[in-house]
Formats: sequence, structure tokens, C-alpha cells
Amino acid sequence: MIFIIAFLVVVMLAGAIAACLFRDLLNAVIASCLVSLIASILFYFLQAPDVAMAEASIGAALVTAIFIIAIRRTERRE
Amino acid sequence: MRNLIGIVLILIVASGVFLCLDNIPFGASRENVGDFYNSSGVKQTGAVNMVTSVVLNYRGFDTLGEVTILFIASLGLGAVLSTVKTSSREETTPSSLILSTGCRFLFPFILLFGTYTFLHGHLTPGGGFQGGAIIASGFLLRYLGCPAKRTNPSLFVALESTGGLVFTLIGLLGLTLSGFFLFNFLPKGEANTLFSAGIIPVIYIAIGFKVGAELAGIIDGLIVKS
Amino acid sequence: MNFLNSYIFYIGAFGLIFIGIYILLTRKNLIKMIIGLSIIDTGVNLLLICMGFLKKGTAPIFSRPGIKPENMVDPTPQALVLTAIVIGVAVLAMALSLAIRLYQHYGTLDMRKIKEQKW
Amino acid sequence: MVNPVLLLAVPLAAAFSIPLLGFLSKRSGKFIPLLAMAFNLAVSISLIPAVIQKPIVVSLGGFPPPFCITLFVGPVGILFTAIIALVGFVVSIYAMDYIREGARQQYHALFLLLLTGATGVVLTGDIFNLFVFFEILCISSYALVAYTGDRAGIESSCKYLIQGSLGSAFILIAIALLYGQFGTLNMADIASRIDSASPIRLFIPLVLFITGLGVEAAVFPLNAWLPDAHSSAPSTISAILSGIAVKIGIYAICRVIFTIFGATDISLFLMLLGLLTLLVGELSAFRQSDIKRMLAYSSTGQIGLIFFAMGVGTQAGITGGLFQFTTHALSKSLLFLATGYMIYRAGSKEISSLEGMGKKMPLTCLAFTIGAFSLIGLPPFIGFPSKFTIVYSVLAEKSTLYIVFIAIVLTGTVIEGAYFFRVIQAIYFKGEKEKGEGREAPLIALIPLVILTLLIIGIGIYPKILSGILNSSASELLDRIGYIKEVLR
Repeated sequence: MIFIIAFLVVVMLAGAIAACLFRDLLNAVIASCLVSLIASILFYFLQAPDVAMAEASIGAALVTAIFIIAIRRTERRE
Repeated sequence: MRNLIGIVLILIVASGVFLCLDNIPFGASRENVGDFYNSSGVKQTGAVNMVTSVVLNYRGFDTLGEVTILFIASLGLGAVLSTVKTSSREETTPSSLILSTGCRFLFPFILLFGTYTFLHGHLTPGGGFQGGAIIASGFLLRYLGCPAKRTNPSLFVALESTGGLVFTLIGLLGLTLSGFFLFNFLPKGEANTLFSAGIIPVIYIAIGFKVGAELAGIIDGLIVKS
Repeated sequence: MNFLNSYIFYIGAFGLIFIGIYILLTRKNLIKMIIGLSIIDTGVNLLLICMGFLKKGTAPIFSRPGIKPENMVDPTPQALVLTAIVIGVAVLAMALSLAIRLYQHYGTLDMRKIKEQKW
Repeated sequence: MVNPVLLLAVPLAAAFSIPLLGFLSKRSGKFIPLLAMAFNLAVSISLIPAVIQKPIVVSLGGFPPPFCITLFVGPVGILFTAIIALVGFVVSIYAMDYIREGARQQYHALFLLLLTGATGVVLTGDIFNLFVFFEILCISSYALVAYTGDRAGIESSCKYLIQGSLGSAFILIAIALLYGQFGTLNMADIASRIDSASPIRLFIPLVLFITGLGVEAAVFPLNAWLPDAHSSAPSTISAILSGIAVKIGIYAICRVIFTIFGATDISLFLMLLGLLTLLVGELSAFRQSDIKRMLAYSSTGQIGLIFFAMGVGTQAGITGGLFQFTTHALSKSLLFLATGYMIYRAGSKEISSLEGMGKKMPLTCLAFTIGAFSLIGLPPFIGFPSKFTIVYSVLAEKSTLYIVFIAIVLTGTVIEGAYFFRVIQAIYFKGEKEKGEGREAPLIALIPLVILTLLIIGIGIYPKILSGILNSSASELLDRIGYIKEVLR
């Protein structure tokens, strides 16, 4: 169990670093979506199903959609 | 030089945080207000989901502030993007038959699922915010799948104002009936049934419509106005 | 093992917070900075939830009979995080609408090039 | 007696109803902030006598205090609520005519919500609730700064938003660490448990609180956003941001330091921070040629002065700080409101383009002059007794260090006088030859100027009218044990 969690945390941090490094904003947004998604799984492991649901529906889905709409209206390269 | 100062600052902050966290062992049981909520929450509020009873009853005023913040975001978006000239909309290629039919087919089910989520907020995980977000994602699907179909934005505005107003008025009703703002004045009912927990489902319905309308309105504003 | 058990969530939370602050300080693209803000938000939320966790605890819902209130995790931080997530999405929507307007005015999102106002 | 929760619930309900009423009549929006603020003003003034006797503690939801959100309506809270309502009232009279373009309905709703957020911060007794209301205040000011939609407004709003959100994240981390250690969110409950914790573990939460709240309060290293945001917003919003919003940050810092942490031993740090902010603000204001930017930097200087007075940490010092608070709220909003129509008529923000305005708009310029004199601290305006109280309280400490400090403060005042007199000279004594077209500001914009001017002169002549509430406010901030007892009876 603890190793699964450790693996998830490592992937999450890697996603955050990737969001920092990608020059293409669309890729960075997808990476930050990955961070939110794994955070929502971690919330579930921390016995917080309400928060997991909110993070998955708001943090991972809607925020990513808003970001992508904004990127379409502006520019894609950093 | 700047790097050095930065590193020193980060080291100080990190050591301070470490000292703090040392006092907060992960997963250990501590004495806190949550124990009171867990032990007497069902009796006092009638909801079996303790998070809901904290969100809407013990700390209901926070939630009022929270829906106000979403309201501010949608108003601010309208104010910031309002001065944009509505140029002729870019030509969108009509989506294929399968896509638009699929969207039209899925849309009511997503709405239904969102409604279920906020109606059962006091019994199962979920609630007004999650349900509202699900409803908004249904609208998002419709904007992407069949761009020709647009909902009238003033419907969103009317819904979000009414939701906020209903929340405040329920609070004021509690004040007049019993002397406490946001008092749970309706009968609590039997725990673990749909019609229980007093004002909690009523407020969650208002919040669900409000949040759904607000997030859909934000998406609408970003897609159409800019 | 013991170290992992007691610190892995804290490492995740503060890792996200520090990476977010690093993005805010070093990247000059406005949308990149906003991504940094959302990463910080996620980290802070994770930290808050950790504050209420109880080992071998159950979710704070009396979904089936036989759940003892003493074994449930603390619901208060979860309520706070629900609020914080919604506040985060409000700030993000505001920031992105500003970014769109900024792009219409200047044709770029690079904050280094947008320096009309002097100190 | 009126329940103080109405001070928050009624403006919130009014703000929610603005878009609904907008469907009936497009013009109705501008009257609602006016009515809501008039209500708040009446209620808060009527509560003052009762509150001075005994603070009112309201628990929301009907549960005993540590388990629910409480409102603590003490002298500080009611004083600030009255000031917020007063300034909000006069500014919304002014805005009825001044705001003509853009999304007016959104403007009025956001304006009302900004004031409600400020009221919530000063009344609440719960640390997370304070954060929520603080966010209401911040997010509506981001939106209002960008409201005009021009380049400068959008750019400064972006800067403000990035810095402000980072500050909010810091506050939330600090709240998380406090909750983890003490298991409660009620400020009085935290305060009662905090004495048993070792100071080293409280250091990081305190630093995070001061940094996070300091972004909104614009203390020296964190004030980069202030001149841009205050100068590019519409004048009504500049008046509110300078007169109210910034001070809410100072209030929150004082509440956290004095009541929650009880950390009176960092007062020297506060004084140094205040002096630094004062000098940086006044010196930068001296260099400006843009009048709104000059006023914005002058706000930074005044914030420094208030911080300095709070840092003295004695009864007299905090009284002086709160008095300076009132002075600055009234005078700076008067200055910004007067400047609004001067800029509108002159068509430019440069000080040089305002030459000869004294002939064209005599009443507005007179109001500007009175506001400036009051901020400098000349008798018989309100600035004189407040600055005098601060100087007197510092000299009463009888320490050499403090005398050096007071010399620096007076130097700041001299610089302040220099740049205000430069503007006044430009208004009255220059550009007499050109006979430009000039009209006085419309009548509805003169009413707020007259109200504020009368208050400034009235309190300046008879400062005793405020001394009761100011003194009991200062004792409330210093009396930590009393606060805890009052809430957790």
C-alpha cells in the first residue's frame, strides 16, 4: 500500500516538474491536470471522498478545460 | 548573490516547516474540534455525511462566502471581457452527426447525475459544489460537441443570483425564527433518508444550481466573448 | 519504511508548493505563472487534508451501521479544502480572463516585455 | 438591539439581487450599494454605545463558540465597520454619476461585495472565515482594477492578482499549520492554547501570516503592486482601495499579532518595517509627476506611519494608530474623489496639466486642498490630532531610539508637505494666462466631497468625539485575556 502511495507521489511531483519544464503550454496544462488527478486519488486514500470528487470534477476537469480555452485564445508557445 | 540569499531563505523556511511538522505527527489522533462534529453531528444536524454537516451547518457562513467568491469571479469575468468588441465569430465547421448526436444523448444524463450528486449530498459523498461542477461539465460537452446550440447567458445570471439569494434568505429566516443566522430550523427527520437533515438539502439544491450556472457561465464567457 | 509512512504525504504537499513557487519566480509567461498558482493550490489542499488524517480511520460518513465516531477522520479540514478548491477555481477563471485581455492588448504574454509602468 | 450579522447578510443579499433587478430596470443597480451602505452605517452607529459597554459575540448556526463560526463585534470591529460604511456610502453617491461606461451593473455589484468582504474581515472571530472574507475583498479588487479594460488597468490587475494569490496561499498554509497544532480554528480558542506551544514552532506560521497579509497591506518589500493598481483603477475604486482595502490588511496583521499570537515582543520589527515603508513611500511620491501615482505612493507612506504607531504597542500608540487610520480613510478618499473630476476635466493625469484648475473648479480644488492639509497634519483638520497623538505617545516612552524614530517620521511629514504643496501651487498659482473651458464637477459629485470635508474639519476641531471609541478599541487589541474570556465564556 505505502509503495503505491509513494509511487503516486513521485509521479505527481514529476508531473509538476514537467509542467515547469515544458515549453509548450498545452503540454504543461496536461501535466498540471495529471497533478490534480493524482492529488484526487491521494485524497481518496486519505479518507476524503468528498474532496476527491471535488478535485476530480473541478480541479482536473473544469480547470483544464478553462486553461485550454484560454490557450486557444492566446498563444501556445511560451 | 541573489541565489545565495534565496537558498538561505528557503533553508530557513524549510527548517521552520520541519520543526512545525515535527509537532504534527502524520495520522496520529489529536484532540480537535472534529471529534465533537463526529460524535454529535448526526444528532445535531441530521446528516450522515459529516463533511456536509460541517460545510453547511457548523461552518455554513464560510460556504456563503465561498459561493459569493464564485459569484464575484463570474461578475468579474463579465466586467473584464465585456468591453471586447463582439467580432464576427470565427467559422466553426459543423461537427459530425455522430458527435452531435452523442452530445445530445449524453447531456441529459450528465445533468441527471449532477442533480443526483447534490440531492444526496447529506447521505453520500458529493454535494452542491461537486454536482454543480458535473452540470457545468455537461454544458462544456455541449459547447464542444454542438457549438451551434447556445444557452441564453441571462438564464445563467438569473439562476446564480437566485441561488445566492435563496441561501441568504434561508439564513435570515433562521435568524428571525430562532435568533441564530443559518439555524437549522426545519425538522431533522430520520437519519439516512432522503428527506432529512433540515435545511441542508434545500441549501445544497440552491448551491447546486448556482455553482452549475456560474461555472457554465464562466465557460460560456470565455468561449464566446473573447 | 517508517520514514515513508510518516512523511510521504508531507513531502508530496510541500514538494508541490515549492515547485509552484519556483514556477512563479522563474517563469515569465503569464499562463505558466497561473499554472504555478494552481499547483500551489493543490499542494496546500493536500497539506490541509493531511492535518485531519487518522491512521486506520474511516471516511466521515455513517454510510453503514457499525462505524464508530472515534475512528473517523476529522471532517473539518475536508470542509475547508472544499472551500479552498472553489476559491482556487474562481481565482483561476479571473486570472485567465485577464490573460486573454492582456494578450489582446499587447500580443504577448511575456511579463518581461509588458513593462509600461515604471516603479 | 439589532443582530450584528445583518451587517454582513443584508449587503450580501443586496449584491445577489443586483443582477435580478437589472432585468427589471438597467439603472437600478447604482442605488443598491447606496442603500446597503446607508443601512450598515445606521446599524453600526446605533450599536456603538452598546459595544463600548460590552463586546457582542454572535455564534452563527446556534452552536457553542469553538465549534461554530463566531462574529466578535468589539469596539475595533464596530469602528471599522462604521468607517467602511461611511466611505462606501459617500463613494457610491459619487459613483452614481462618475461611472458611465463599461459593465455598470457588474461594477456596482463588485463594489458592494468588496465593502462586504472588508466588513466581514473586521467582524469575524474565526481564522478561516477571515481568509474567506479576505479573498472576497481581494478577488473583487482584482476585478475592479481591471474594470476599465484599458492596457494599464489589465496589466496592473495581473501583477496584483499574481502577488495577491501567492499571499493567500501563504495564509492558507499558515492556517493549516495552526490547525494541525491546535485543532481549532476559532481565534480565541487558538489564542488560549498558543501559550503552551514552544515559540520556535509558531515562528513559521507567524511569518507566513505577516507575509501573506502584508501583500494586501502593502508593507515595504511587498508593495510593488500598489502604485500601479491604485493609479490605473477608476478614481472611485482608488478611493476605496486606498481608504479601505489596504487598511483591512493592516487590521488583519494587528489582529493576528496582538490577539492570536500575543507576540508583543516583535514590536521593534513592526516599527522598523513601518519606518522603512514610510520613507520609501514618501520619497517615491516626491518623484512622481502623475497625480494619482503620487497619491498612491503617499498611501504607502501613511501605511508605514500606521504600522509604526501600532508597533509602539502601548495604549496611547495604538490609539494614535487607529486615529491615523480614520484620518487616512477620510482624507485619502476625499483626495481621490476630488482628483477624479479634475483629471476628467483636464484630460490627463500629469500634475502640469492641472495648472489653473483652482479658477475653473474652485470647490473641488478647495476639497483637494483640505484633504492634502489634513494628511500633512495641519490644524484644524483631523490629521493634526491624529499625528499629534502618535508623536506624543512615542515621546512618552522616553527612549533615545524612539526620539530618532520620531525624527524620521517628522522628516517624512516634511517630504509629504513638499509634494502636496507642489500640487497646490500648480492648481492655484500657475497657468493664469490660459482661459480654458472649465466647469465645476456636477452637483451629485460635490455632495460626497462636502460630507467628507465637513467630517474632516469637524473631528479636527473636536477630536474628543472619537476618543471614547478609539480608547476602548486600543484596549481591546491589547487585552488578549479579555478577548478569550469574552468568546469562550
